[in-house]
Amino acid sequence: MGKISAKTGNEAMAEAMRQINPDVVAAYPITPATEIVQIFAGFKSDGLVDTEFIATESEHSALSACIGSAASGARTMTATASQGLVLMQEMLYIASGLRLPIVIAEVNRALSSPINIHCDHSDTMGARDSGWIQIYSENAQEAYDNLIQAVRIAESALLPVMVTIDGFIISHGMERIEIIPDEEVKGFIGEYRPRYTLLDEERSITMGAIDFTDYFFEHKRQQIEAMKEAKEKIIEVSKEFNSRFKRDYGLFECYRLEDARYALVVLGSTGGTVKVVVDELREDGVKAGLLKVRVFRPFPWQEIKDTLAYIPFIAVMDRSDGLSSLGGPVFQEIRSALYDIDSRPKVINYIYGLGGRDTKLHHIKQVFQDLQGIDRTGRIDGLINYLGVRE
Amino acid sequence: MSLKTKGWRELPIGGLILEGGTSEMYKTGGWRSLKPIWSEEKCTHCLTCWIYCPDSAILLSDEKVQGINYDYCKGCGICAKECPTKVKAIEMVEER
Amino acid sequence: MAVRLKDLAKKPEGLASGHRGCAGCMEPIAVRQILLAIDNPCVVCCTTGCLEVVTTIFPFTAWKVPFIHSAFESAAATISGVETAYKVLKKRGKIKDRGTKFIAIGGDGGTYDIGFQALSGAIERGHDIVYICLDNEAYMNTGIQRSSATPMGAHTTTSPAGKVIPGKREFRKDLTRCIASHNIPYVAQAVPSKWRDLITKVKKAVEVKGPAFINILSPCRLGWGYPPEDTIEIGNEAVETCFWPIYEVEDGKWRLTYKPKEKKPVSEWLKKQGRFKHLFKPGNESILEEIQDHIDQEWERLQRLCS
Amino acid sequence: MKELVEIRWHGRGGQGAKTAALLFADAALGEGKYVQAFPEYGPERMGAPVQSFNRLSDRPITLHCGVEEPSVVVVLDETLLEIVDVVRGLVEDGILLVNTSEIPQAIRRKVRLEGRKVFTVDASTISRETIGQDIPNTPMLGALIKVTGFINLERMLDDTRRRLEKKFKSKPELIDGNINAIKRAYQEVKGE
Repeated sequence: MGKISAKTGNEAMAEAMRQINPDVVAAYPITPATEIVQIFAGFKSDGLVDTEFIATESEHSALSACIGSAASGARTMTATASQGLVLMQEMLYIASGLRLPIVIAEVNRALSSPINIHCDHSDTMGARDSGWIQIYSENAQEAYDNLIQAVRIAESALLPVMVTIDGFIISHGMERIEIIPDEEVKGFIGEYRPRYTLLDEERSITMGAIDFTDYFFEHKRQQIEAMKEAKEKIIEVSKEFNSRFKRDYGLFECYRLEDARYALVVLGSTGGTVKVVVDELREDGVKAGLLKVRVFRPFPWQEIKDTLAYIPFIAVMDRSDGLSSLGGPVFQEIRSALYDIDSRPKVINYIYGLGGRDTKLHHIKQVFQDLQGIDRTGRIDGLINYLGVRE
Repeated sequence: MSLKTKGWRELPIGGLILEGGTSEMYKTGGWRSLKPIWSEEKCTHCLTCWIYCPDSAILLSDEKVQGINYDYCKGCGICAKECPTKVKAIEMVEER
Repeated sequence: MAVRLKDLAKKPEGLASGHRGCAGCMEPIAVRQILLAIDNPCVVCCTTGCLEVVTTIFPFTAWKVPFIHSAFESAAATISGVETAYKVLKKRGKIKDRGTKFIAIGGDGGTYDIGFQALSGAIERGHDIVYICLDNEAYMNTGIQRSSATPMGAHTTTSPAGKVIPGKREFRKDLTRCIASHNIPYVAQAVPSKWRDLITKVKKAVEVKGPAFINILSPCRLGWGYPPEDTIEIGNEAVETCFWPIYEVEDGKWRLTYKPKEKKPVSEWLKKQGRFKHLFKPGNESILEEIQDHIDQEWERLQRLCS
Repeated sequence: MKELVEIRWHGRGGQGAKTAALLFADAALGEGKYVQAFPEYGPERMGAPVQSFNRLSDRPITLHCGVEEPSVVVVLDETLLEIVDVVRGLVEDGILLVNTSEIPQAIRRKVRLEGRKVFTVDASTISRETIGQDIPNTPMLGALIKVTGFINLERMLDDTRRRLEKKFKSKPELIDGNINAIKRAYQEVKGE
């Protein structure tokens, strides 16, 4: 049993970073992730970590420095949010293409314009095809646990990982969390032994060469496969985490789903709010349930398909809109995963919580009521719906 | 690394090239239209041609010029031009 | 001790043959000299650009030293990560201290323009790195577009000499002076045609503790429009006309490392290059004068700084 | 204690509404409770009306939406009573606690509140006398634990001391001042 303490999501992520004590952290401050960098810089100043901390002049350079560091065989982390992640975007693809196990603590925040500092998932959803593993956290405890696991996942899959928390709601909300003793975290993450490094005495490697038409596809094919294989590695790491620390994580969490007739699919902090509504509805005899996606990349489509196949009415909650005119990215992927089922469920989409708009209990209840309405009438009136916006 | 194009399973990850200097397998001599001819008699081994050769194509042995490596020489003519006026040990001729 | 070619010739080459640089390209000449100057192990990081492309076409690499390329604008930041990793892994006993040196090489695009911020940031942070700009005065890799290093009057594909506009209208950015303003331990300008000067400067740059910057003029026969064998001559004449004075700033002290016996008129250098040929048409005399005046002023200023 | 208690703090930017919520959560944690503390983030700077929130429960809290119907409202600055609807959503058996030199009846009239319980404490005066400046959030904590009974006073004092020791390494006098402020407010809070 670890130490119980009250921490904000940012403090929890910074605490995980202290315990990981990476070789290098290169970062640039941005609301609402600034505190992570700030607290970590404090750890460094107080001698609590002996990490080399590079305070770069931009997020682009932060991730570029991380790439140089990871390419040199150093365990490397950073933190960012929103515009910062977007500024890193170019380097995100390079980090994953070079197969560098960098870990980002990411705080979800809306993207400009209009400028907004509050939570939605536009930033990480915009990076969903960048070849990074994405792990979403419901609360500070999950953020802490996920960040520790991320180090192992990245190093075994040789893919970079971003662990996300909802801006302000989790990043600045203080909650009760259990902190694992330092030594046990150290034991769990182990020593990093890089496979290839620029500092190899034996051979001079070249990283970041140019591919013409004769090799690029093969290299991408490798990366595609690595992402597929990462699923098993994530499960392995989660199992070991559970056996040591008694907190069980999968690719997603099922809450009262086994006999559910109505299910919501959601990522992040709203998952907790949905659980409260599910409990209330269950007391009233409504067979409600929740599937909370933890790992969005790689997308566990097969497992999600198998789980949702028998639930006739599903609402997918997206905290970002793809601006594609077909709703949010989670909706599109979940719906696609269910396509091959002969008697496939009815799946509708709710865009919610953009720019930090509060998603209240009655909003979630409304979604379940809408699903019950479809059940009664057999008719879908709105495929894509917008929750909590003034019409 | 073999020149044979490999499938994705056989390639090193991340687009890495796992040893240095593999470009030597790629011969650039075919780019030449003019060919430098080096004269052993005239050469004073000042090494000016060597320090200015973009393709490391001046062959040396014991810090002395031995000739031109035509596998890589692209025929730019810098060596001939920069060979000191009084020496002129390299002459450019048409490739046949 | 003076640098001698006989000594350099004993050393292994850091850049292999078989790269795809144009015949007569100055960049590989510069890189060979840079790597010959460094006696320690080193890691090289390049920006995106001609050099990176022609030396690392998969599965071929011309680099015999560890090499990384990340993106166009990020060589300074990337090498700062490499240097930091080395420092911490050494501190934690995971690697041996081999006196490794960290070299970033960028073109003028990746250095003067898109990578300027990352360069300024990295040297302000004081990393023990050497950043070398191979300045060929335009974006040659993408087909000769103007950069902030392109000299006034030059024709490029984005500052074409047309019927009403005679090439680039603006004077070039004095990057070397910008970098010197960061007050880092070592800053220099060099050209590979003056090989002894260049190699001496690289040796100093790797020896100083903290960041060093060298701006190397790298004539491009394709973009500048001259025959390939003239590369060295064009480089030398840039120095003789004082278009590209070679100097160093060591701990804030400015010093000319070569002073032409007699400053040649810049038109002699310009007329050898296709990119300036429109300037010699009737009606453009004033532009030539403007270019000469600017060079004269800058040369005066530099001499004052160096006196 | 009810299954889930929700508290809303009203203050002005710079008065420590956020810190009060954090301190309260930390103290409640020491009592073995599950806690949340979260501020409301807007463009506000020093002086603007701000809010922060607490949730307390004996069971894990998964709710991550805003607090709509608080059981307790704490007002750090009585001048807010005229510009903010501080009792909005306050539940039927809820508590309003205000930093003021006035008596509870006067405050009840001012906010036109029926039912519920109203408490007052002159936290600003206590703060000036104990800490030397008007930082009402710590004395308000003392009053809050008195009127709600959620937390043990001694435990609260220990936790506060521990937190402040980190914050005021170079100013130990501030730590004692804060502790005394909590104690005095605990004793001086008045209710009706």
